[in-house]
Amino acid sequence: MQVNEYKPLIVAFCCNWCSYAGADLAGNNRLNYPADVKIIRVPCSCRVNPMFILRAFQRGADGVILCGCHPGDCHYTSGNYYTRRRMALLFSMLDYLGIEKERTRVEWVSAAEGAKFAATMNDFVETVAALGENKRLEDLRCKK
Amino acid sequence: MSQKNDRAKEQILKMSGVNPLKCMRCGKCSGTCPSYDEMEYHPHQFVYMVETGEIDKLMQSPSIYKCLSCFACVDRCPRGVEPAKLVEAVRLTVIRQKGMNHMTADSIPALLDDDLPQQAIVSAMRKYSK
Amino acid sequence: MKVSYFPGCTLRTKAKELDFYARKCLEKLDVEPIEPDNWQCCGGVFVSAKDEIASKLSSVRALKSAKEAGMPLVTVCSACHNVIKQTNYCMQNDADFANKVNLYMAQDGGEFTPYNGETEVLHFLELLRDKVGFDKVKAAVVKPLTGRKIAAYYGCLLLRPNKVMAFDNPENPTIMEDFIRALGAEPVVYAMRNECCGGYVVTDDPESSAKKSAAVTENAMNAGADTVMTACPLCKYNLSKNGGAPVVYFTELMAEAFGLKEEQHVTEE
Amino acid sequence: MKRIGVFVCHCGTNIAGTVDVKAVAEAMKHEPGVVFSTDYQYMCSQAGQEMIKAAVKEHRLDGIVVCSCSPRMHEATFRKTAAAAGLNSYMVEIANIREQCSWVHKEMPIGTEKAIILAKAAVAKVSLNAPLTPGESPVTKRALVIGGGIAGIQTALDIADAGFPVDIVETKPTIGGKMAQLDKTFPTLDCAACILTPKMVDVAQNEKIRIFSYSEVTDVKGFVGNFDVTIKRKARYVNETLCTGCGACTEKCPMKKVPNEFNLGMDNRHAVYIPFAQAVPKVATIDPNHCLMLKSGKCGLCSKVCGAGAIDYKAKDEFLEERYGAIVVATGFNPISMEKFDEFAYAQSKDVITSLELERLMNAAGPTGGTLLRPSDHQHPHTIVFVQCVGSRCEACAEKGKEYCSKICCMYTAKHAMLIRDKYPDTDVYVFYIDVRTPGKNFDEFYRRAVEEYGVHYIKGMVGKVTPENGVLKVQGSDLIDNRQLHIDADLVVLAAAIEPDKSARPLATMLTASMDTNDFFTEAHPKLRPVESPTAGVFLSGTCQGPKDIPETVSQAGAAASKVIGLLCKDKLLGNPCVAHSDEMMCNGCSTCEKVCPYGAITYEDKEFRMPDRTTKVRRVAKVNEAVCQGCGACTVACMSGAMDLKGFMNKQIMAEVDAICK
Repeated sequence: MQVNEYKPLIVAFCCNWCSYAGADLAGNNRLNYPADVKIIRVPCSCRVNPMFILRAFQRGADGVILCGCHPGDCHYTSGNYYTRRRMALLFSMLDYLGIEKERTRVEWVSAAEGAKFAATMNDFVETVAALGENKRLEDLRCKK
Repeated sequence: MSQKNDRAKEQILKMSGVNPLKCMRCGKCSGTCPSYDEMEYHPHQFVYMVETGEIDKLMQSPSIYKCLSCFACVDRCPRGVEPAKLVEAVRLTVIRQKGMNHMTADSIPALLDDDLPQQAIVSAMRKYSK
Repeated sequence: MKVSYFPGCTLRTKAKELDFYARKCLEKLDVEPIEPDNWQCCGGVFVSAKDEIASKLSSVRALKSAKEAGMPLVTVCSACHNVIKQTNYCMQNDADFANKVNLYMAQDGGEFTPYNGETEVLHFLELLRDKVGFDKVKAAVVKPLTGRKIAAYYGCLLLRPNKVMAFDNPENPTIMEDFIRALGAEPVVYAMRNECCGGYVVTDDPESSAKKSAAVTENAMNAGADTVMTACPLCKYNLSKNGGAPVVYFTELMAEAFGLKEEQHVTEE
Repeated sequence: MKRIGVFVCHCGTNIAGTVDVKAVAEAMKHEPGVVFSTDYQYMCSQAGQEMIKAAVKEHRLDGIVVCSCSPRMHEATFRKTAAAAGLNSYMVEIANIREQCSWVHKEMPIGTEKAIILAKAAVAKVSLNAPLTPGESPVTKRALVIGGGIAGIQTALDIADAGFPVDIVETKPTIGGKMAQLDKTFPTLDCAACILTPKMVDVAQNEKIRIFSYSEVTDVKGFVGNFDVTIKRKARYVNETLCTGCGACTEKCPMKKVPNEFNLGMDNRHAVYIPFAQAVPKVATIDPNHCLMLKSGKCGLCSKVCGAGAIDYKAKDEFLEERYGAIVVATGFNPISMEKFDEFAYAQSKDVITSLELERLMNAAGPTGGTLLRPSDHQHPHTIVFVQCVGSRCEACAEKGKEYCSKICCMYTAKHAMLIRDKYPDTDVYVFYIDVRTPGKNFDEFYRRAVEEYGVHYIKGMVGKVTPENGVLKVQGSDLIDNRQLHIDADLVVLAAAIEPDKSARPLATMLTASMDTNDFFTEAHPKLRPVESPTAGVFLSGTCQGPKDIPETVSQAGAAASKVIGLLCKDKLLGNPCVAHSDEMMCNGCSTCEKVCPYGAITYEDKEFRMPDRTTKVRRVAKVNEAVCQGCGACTVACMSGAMDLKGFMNKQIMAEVDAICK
């Protein structure tokens, strides 16, 4: 679909109970989204350390998205609330550092929302692709 | 399906924003339509015939002037299909053609009675002519 | 409270009493109606086609002027309300449409700011319910319409499409009934109150609208109504022509209950 | 350096159709640590697993990466394979190249490229894996069933039959649920009460079953094998053990005009009441909203007439705390509100009713004693119109009804139509339908009998408007086959209202951390292979809380849920999740941050002696994780400021390695 050849690199952290299952459901229903999205499974969205996100951007990721259970539905009762608060802080700090807010996102996707997962990924990839490459935090020593 | 008119179909779908494939053929639109008996083709047939591309038949039918735009079919449709918008799009496709106005300014004086509100005339001109 | 007040053409001609009593009552309720400068006819009916732009510009201009004045836009006539509210919805939700409209409007000259559906559109009844409060309406009543059995006729324009109008429950609305109760009369609930009177089709096929209007009034009378109340000049026309019930505007009833009717009369020109 | 083996699965063409599996296997050979890499048709098959075992031995592997379907599908399978080959079962990582790759991408080069990256990430992770041993926890051999309808009743009976104690918590004063309100059941037309009430009595008499009626679950803590549940026993102002159910109080109660819920408000009950004759437990309940004594302190008649002295106006809500090994959810359904469908005039006319109301009108114990009379004037209706799919199969964004098919309406409508024509042959019965859906044993035959033998008029179309006028319901609808609009003057209109999960289900799901779909139905662990288990271990599903179902399906699911519960309660010990948090004492500074974020209270602090480099000892406060309580969410690992806390199986360095592999 993309006119230019530029393919963004997207890292998606998905919680095991809702969003990873939602991604599986998108697969079961054969709902397409770009292959630029690479999923890392974590037990809960609150397992995602800000360091992981910084590392991803240093290593040349163009966008990072966190997916967790809907508020109130966390398998661990309250993990996604921590995520929401932590990421609000982190994302505004990243924005200050020049990583645009559009490159980072937290989205709630339940195990039943395969369609939402695919739609979210399509939208996120499109948004990040429109911004172009992330160079701001990229660690040049990591570059091949 | 000899009377397929794909060009008009595409135009009508675009103009109305309606997706006739959402229709599950329950017939609630035609069950609710207050103008049903005046129409040759009924709301559910508009949906079906637009989908199959039989637009020409619809364009030639007086049914397109019978819709009251009361939107009962739109609100009561369980699938959000909005048949009234299809009727409107077919009618506009007709009256936007040259010389196809269903009502002209000349015919208005005959309509006037003392109480008829302007609103009716303005609306009619908008619905029946370009 | 000040509101931007869109009367519409019919209220300037055939439906003067709808407008006249509306203003009288607003005065009593401490609401100041301010007419937008140079408003134009809303077009009478909303054309749902997405590519119909020019005919909706007059509505957008009224909306934009209300936005600039920082006031909600209040309409009295059901038809104006439907057209303006639907147009505003398109401005909010159809980016392509809004863009095209703004391009047109930019050619109006002067300093241009785009409009994207920011204005709140209120029907007069919504103004009474949500901003003034029916309690206050009730308190202003000096001659309660006790004993009157009034059938509210909603028609289509105020209620549908519900997704856009969000006026009341489209199948079991209560706003007019609550209004009638506030005036001291007894509301008559009947099933046909949200069915179409035949509308503008009267110009093309009077028989069709006669049939529909007759069914409405018959249902209201059978339910025990002595009066039918409406907000729309065209509904009033159709229903009065085709049924035995007296049809009055809601503003007229309100003026009556407020004790404003005897003192003031619409001057016929 | 680890010795890693990579196994790429074709999954028939499921993966191989979009991913060049040979290229993936080849590419992985060059990854650091990989000493063996291959592909195979079906890795999860016996032969595939044998291949893995053989490779472990031959190549002395100590880490395995399987590139296959989702770990939610076969992670457990391959862990067992690893264990059988003598490896620690946690030395396995799965690269999900089916659900998250081949099934969502279309082009082979793109799919292959992504599969290689996902495989690299898995290799990077597994090279940092450490062997893990799960802890053990005991199993409390008692089950909780939430909901006392036919689903809950059947589940409880089956569990009790296997010898385990069961508690039923029911919010209403009696068990029985919706089935107790039904008249006859399709497709055999046996009377609902005749088959249900004996089961209710069985429950009451079963020594293994306790019934907490008029009660609610208010809190759930713990996990599979050991759930700590708080049950609120609402004050019923009648002592359950003393009450004999004689009904003397009910007869004397002066408050007689309370709408009777059991008959859906179509008649009245007293403020002190027993819902119906066969109620279990058969004890009275005082409705505090209507009781004069409770509201104003003036009355006390029921207390005077009660020979057993069971009335207690001072009763208070009580809270019980119980421990259970397993929980079964059986919260059932309700018909949706007809508020947004008033084109059918439900709010305007008493003679427009829902199908459940019709059940009560036709029931011998109902408000009319089983004679079909219309509610407005108690006359016999001669023309009856049934409307199907009211609120079912509605588009989601229409926000009026439900997107799904409610499943039971076609059959119960055929039943109603048939019963009416049988009992009152002078009645004309019309059924407006969109589709008639009859998949079930003897279902279509039943529907055809309604048409062919009983002369029910089935009309393909939908009703658009019902107008009550002069005592008649004017029904306007479409007949799509005849291509005309019909106008029928009906005496009674019956709406087949969509069904929705009970409102108590959503808060309960939150308490249980069990997942729900967008319609508030509980989701099953696997839609096909684990239909009665929730994804949350130890929580099972029975009946319509999982999706619309008729009685036979509900009963079979109830039995299936019971057998799963029995399977769990039979175990003495459960293996826990070894992926738990662990604190590095040397780094911990005892700040208490982790303790505050832990949702399970699994972290405590202890003062511990440390030897310092200068050979002195120093006492420091350090965090300690209770591995039996920790559920492994990882909240503490991120909160920890000194970096002491880490999560086994999802260690910081493992996830970092995955990030690096993906971003290379």
